[in-house]
Amino acid sequence: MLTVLLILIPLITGLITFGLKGPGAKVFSLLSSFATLAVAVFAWAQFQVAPDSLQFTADWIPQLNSQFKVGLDGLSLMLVLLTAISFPLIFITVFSRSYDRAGSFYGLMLLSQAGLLGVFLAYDALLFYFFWELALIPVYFLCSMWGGERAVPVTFKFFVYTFAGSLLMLVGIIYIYFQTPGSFSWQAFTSLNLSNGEQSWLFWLFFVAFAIKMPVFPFHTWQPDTYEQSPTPVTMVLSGIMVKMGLFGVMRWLVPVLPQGVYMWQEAAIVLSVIGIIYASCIAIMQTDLKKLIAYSSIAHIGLMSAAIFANNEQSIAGVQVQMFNHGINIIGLWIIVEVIEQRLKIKNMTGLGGIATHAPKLAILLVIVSLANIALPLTNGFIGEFLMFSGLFQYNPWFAAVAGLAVILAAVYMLRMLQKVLFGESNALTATTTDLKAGEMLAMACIVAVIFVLGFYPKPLLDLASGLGLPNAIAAVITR
Amino acid sequence: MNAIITTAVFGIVLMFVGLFVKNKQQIKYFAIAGTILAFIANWYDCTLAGGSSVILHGMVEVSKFSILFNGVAIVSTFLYFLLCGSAFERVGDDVADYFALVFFILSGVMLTASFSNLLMLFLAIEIISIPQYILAGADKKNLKSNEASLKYFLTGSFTTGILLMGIALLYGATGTFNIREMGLGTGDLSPLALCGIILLAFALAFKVSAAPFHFWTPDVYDGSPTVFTAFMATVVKAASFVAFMRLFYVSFTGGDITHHWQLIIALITAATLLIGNFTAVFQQSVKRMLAYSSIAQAGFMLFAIVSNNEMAAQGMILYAAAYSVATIGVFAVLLKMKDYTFDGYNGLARREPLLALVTTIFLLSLAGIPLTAGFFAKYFVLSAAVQAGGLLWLVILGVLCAAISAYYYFRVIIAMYFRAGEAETLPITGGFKAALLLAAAIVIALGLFPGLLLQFL
Amino acid sequence: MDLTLIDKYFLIEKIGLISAVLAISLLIAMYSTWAERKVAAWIQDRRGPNRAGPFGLLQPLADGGKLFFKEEIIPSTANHFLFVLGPSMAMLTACLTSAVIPWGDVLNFGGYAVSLQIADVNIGVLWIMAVVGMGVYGIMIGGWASNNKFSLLAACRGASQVISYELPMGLALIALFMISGSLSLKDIVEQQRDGLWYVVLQPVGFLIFLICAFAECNRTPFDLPEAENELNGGYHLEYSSMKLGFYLFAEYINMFISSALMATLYFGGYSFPYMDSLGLSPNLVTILGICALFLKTFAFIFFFMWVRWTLPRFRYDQLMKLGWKVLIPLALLNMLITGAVILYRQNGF
Amino acid sequence: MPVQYYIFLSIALFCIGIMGVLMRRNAIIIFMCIELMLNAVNLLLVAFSKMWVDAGRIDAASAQLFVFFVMVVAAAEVSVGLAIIVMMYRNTHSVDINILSRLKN
Amino acid sequence: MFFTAEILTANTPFSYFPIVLQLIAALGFVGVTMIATHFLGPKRKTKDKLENFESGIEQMGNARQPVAIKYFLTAILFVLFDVEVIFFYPYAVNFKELGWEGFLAMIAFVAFFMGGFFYIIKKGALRWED
Repeated sequence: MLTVLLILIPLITGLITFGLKGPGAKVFSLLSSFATLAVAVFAWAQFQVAPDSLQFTADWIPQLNSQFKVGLDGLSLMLVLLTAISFPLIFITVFSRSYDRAGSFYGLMLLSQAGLLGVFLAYDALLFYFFWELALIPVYFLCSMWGGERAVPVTFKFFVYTFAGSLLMLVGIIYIYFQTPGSFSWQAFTSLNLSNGEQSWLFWLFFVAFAIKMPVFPFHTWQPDTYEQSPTPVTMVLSGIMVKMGLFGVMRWLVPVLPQGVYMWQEAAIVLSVIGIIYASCIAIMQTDLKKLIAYSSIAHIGLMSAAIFANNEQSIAGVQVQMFNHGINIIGLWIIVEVIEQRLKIKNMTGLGGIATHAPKLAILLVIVSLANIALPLTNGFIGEFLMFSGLFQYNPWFAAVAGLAVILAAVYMLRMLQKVLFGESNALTATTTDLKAGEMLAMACIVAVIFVLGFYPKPLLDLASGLGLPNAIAAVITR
Repeated sequence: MNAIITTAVFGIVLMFVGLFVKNKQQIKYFAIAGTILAFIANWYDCTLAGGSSVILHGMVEVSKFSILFNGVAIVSTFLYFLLCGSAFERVGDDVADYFALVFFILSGVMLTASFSNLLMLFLAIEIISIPQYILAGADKKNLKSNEASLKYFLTGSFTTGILLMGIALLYGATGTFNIREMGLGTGDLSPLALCGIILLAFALAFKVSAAPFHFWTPDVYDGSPTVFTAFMATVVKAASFVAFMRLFYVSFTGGDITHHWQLIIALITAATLLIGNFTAVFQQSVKRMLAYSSIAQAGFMLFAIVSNNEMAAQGMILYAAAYSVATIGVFAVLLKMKDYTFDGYNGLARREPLLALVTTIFLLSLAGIPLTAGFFAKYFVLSAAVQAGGLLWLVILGVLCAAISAYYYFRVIIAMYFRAGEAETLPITGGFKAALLLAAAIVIALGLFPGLLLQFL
Repeated sequence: MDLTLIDKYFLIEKIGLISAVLAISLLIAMYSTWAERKVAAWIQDRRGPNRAGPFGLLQPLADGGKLFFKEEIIPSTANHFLFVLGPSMAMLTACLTSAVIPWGDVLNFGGYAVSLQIADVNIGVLWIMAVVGMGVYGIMIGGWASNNKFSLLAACRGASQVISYELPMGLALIALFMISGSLSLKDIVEQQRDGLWYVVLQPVGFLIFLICAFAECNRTPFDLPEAENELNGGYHLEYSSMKLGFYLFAEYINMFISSALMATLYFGGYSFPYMDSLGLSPNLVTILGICALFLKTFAFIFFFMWVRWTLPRFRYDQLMKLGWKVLIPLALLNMLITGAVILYRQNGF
Repeated sequence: MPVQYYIFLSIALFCIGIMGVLMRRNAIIIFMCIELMLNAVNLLLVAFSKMWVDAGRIDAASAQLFVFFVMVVAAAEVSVGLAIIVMMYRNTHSVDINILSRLKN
Repeated sequence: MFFTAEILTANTPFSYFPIVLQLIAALGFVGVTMIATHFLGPKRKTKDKLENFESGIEQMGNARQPVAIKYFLTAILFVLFDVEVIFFYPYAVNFKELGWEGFLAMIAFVAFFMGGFFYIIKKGALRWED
């Protein structure tokens, strides 16, 4: 029941929020997100004790034998926690802001949260697809309506990309459905023995859908523009959680269902991912726009994660899981700072910035911490995941690991360059007006930094979730193959 | 069968009501009452458990499918009257006659799901078509309406000729008009039968406006009075598909017969998808866009015919319901707009948030986004095609076209929500809004639980 | 159909019969014009034609000759082809209706039986209805081709009149067929030979048919298409010479055929009372039958003329009102009552 | 006569009708061609009906009934179609269907 | 040698042969007469003679104007009602076998017929007075 509650709370409160006005909507949605967080934490606790109690099944479409089947395992719990934590943080950050038509804004945010949670929880392919799209639609409206001046075409591009991709996935789902004894359940899907030929082309139907969402080179073109044009809270959702949908999809639905397909194409997928890493990092270095820089850095990070998934061994998979959580936290932190800078100075271009550190020391310190975490400095949360991924990738093929390793160096280059340009150097008339973080922003950042350090020093809870304890059996099976 | 009789008789009653009742509002209420009556009659049919209280002489066959489809058609018409009924009087003075004609069409629509004799197929199609010719030209002084009417009439009756030739050849080959007694065998077909099947396929493809026989559709739908286009493009279209599917599913299945026509229909499907979607992208008027989108949607409904299996029947019902309700809703809002171009919708969300919201829901449904009925409609027909096997290329083409279709549906959404403007509308009553909400609720409910409808099958 | 089945006797028989029927039709039509003037004169207390031959009996020949030798004028704005087609069509259809009427019973020539009916098809009445329906083309085409406003108006009137009265005519006939159960004229006559004349069983039907026959022939009081004092002669205003003659002849032939048809359908055709109980030789009975039929026919022709010179012409709206609002419902009612009565007598309730 | 004669005749008529519809520009002529197509079908149906009667089927009359219905429907089409053409003629003073494409824009 | 009578009573396409003969005869008669009169009459054509006759006044415009819609309406109604009448023919021939059941069906048909009839009267389609 807890799992259903996780979806229902944001869904219902989201619908209610549409009817609320201004501050009411703000407060209500914040409360709702806390409630979700509470349930998620409670589910975590429950998970330690009795993992099996978190499954829930009900009839949905008897004609198709499709069920409302949700459940939690380590992988999904981690992402559920990430989602549950992120939304309160986002709401706190923007608490001081007042959005036009706030009811709709917060309502759509909560709906997208419901969709995301649904994606992570679904154990029925059709249900999964359902939530996959449900997460997309609110985000589409959020970006278009509250985004920048080019938001409409940019977001539409994003929408069509994802929509087309997911439709291909739908074809794949339908095809596999007819190979099963008539069931959409994950168990039925994973226990199939599809021929190599089938797996080979089915792989691409799924892969394209997930690759667009992650995004992996060359399906990434929607991403920088969308991140740039979206309102920052939405960008946080997009980059912090939504891209994880793609990674999650690969881990939950691609690798276990089509192990042979993955085996056949893993090299290609890794090559694409690695190209993406290098490509995105290089562009990030050249970037002067703050938001785009972070967007490209995100592509690079995701590329690494995707490469690690397809490397497909115990370490890399565990690393990806840990990193999914940490990357989410870190990038939200980055976006909060960017949001603050953009809010205060109405400027996104780094060439106009500089010397903020002297005027807003707290901001500067926090940005440095988050940036270093993003570079995956030891003792920050980013380190452990990245380390596991690299070692996994190295096991698969040292050359790939070597090339991907460049990414760490490049990441350091562009992040430090960003810090230097924004925080240090000569301050100008504009940056001199910078005021430091306000209470709400401070609170959100404090939480993030706390998580960064706690997990940096003590990653065991995450690793527990990632390894063994909740790891889907099928993944384990693949790993040992 | 009772529903069909009730509807037809009620149409006649309405004609006479129009002679004595001059209050157009009352006529509308009367017509709405008629749909309710038809629904009750259909419910009564349902309780007869597949039998009939009327002697049918093997011409008509009452089945679960037909009763369910009749229900869908009646409810769609009910919604249509609720939403668009007041627009009838803007077309001309003979409001009661228009309603009566719609009732006649409805009775033909119901026949399409239950005919078991080619004669009834022919009659059903004609009962549907002839009133439409009149409705298309109802705006007598408007040249575009005249043009639509004439074009529709000429192409429609030409098609009738081809349909009849197909029927005649089939009769020559088999000696019966009964679709269950055709007995075309399992091996090779006689040339007569093959020609008959192909001519029938072409004729029905005409009626459902599948490419390359679609050329009349945009002009007719665009030229006709909008309120009637709403009906033509929805219930009627679905009915033509049901007739198409019923004929091919019942008579031309078994053995290798399917292979004789499946490829042709598959190619028609592909052409329809491509042409419908790509041309819809370039339209400037929402009405014309909807005309092309109806061709595109026809492409998806054709999947049900190509795949020719049990699931296709479910998909067809669902598609008929989802597509009809959503399109009627979009048209209802369109009828309230003063400007039919995309720009005319600019800023509607600020002026009339509810209208914009329900339109969005309808458009999402048409685009086939989950949570709306349109998703499951597409899902079922695509699944049917996958199940039929050997059509995966078509399915993939279909989903790519679905992605394209998002483009033109979202143009309206974009105009409503993200563009500034003063979308001018006609006065909107509370009742209209309530009816729109009802339609939207149906779309969402079917989008969450398609079983609500399919459980009856 | 195998054409080799036709033997030469059959061919000779039919050709002879056809020639006779056509010739008699034309002759009767010619002398109808004479009779018409005589009747008119008689009714109006005049003498009528009396110069050419005794009692003016050669007058029709003189008229015919005149029509033959008149100049043929086709207006320059007219459509030439249709202008010629119109009267041809009128004449053609007039000549074709007689094919299915049984002019008499069978004549025996030394063992060879000759049926005095050109073609006994089982849908004889439908053939007549079809050909009469074609007749309206003659008027319409002629009127339209003339490119004259009067003609066109007259043609429109004529067409709408003819088609309007075809409906009650058909309905009246249906009541008759319910009794006869056959559409063959021969059968209908034979049934009356044994039983009652159908005018007794179908008085209302006969009345309707009679009125419709007047209208179909464009005879007064329904002669609106040629209302000379309104329309300068109506649809044949622009015609001259034999084309005009054809229109006039066609009208009289139609009158003749209608009379014969009414006699056949409602008055027993070639049968006459006690014909089978007189004990005469079959050939004599047949000949007497022919005479009986012609007697009845002439009576009707006289009736046509009598009405013409007695009743004034209807107005267009009165004409249509009579046809649509009176005759059609009346004919339907007649049909239903006939049906009910027959069924009651046959089955009870 | 063998049924093939009827089949060929009616198919010939049908094709003439189709060609007329496709090639002529006068709405009334097109309309007449359509009627020709329908009547070709009627002829064919009756011929087939006879064929099946000769082959010993008892229910072959259904084809002749079909012809009745075709005629009725054709009449209904005629009335509607002529009304439409008249309406068109009154508005444009032409029955040429080329005018339709002129009106498009 | 009397098989001809047999052929005539049996209903075959052959029964229509005499009608074809009569058609040929009538066509011949009409054609010959038409051609004969064409050559017989004098030909003195003048411009005035070839003009349309409009009671002697100057000709105004083309005669082929659209005529009153009433005529058209009559034609349409005729087509519709005549086709309905067609249905009575097979019924009339067979109605004795069909009995009361068939009669009831026919009453229903007539009721529809009269319904349509009444409708057009009320709609004013049969009003010629104005």
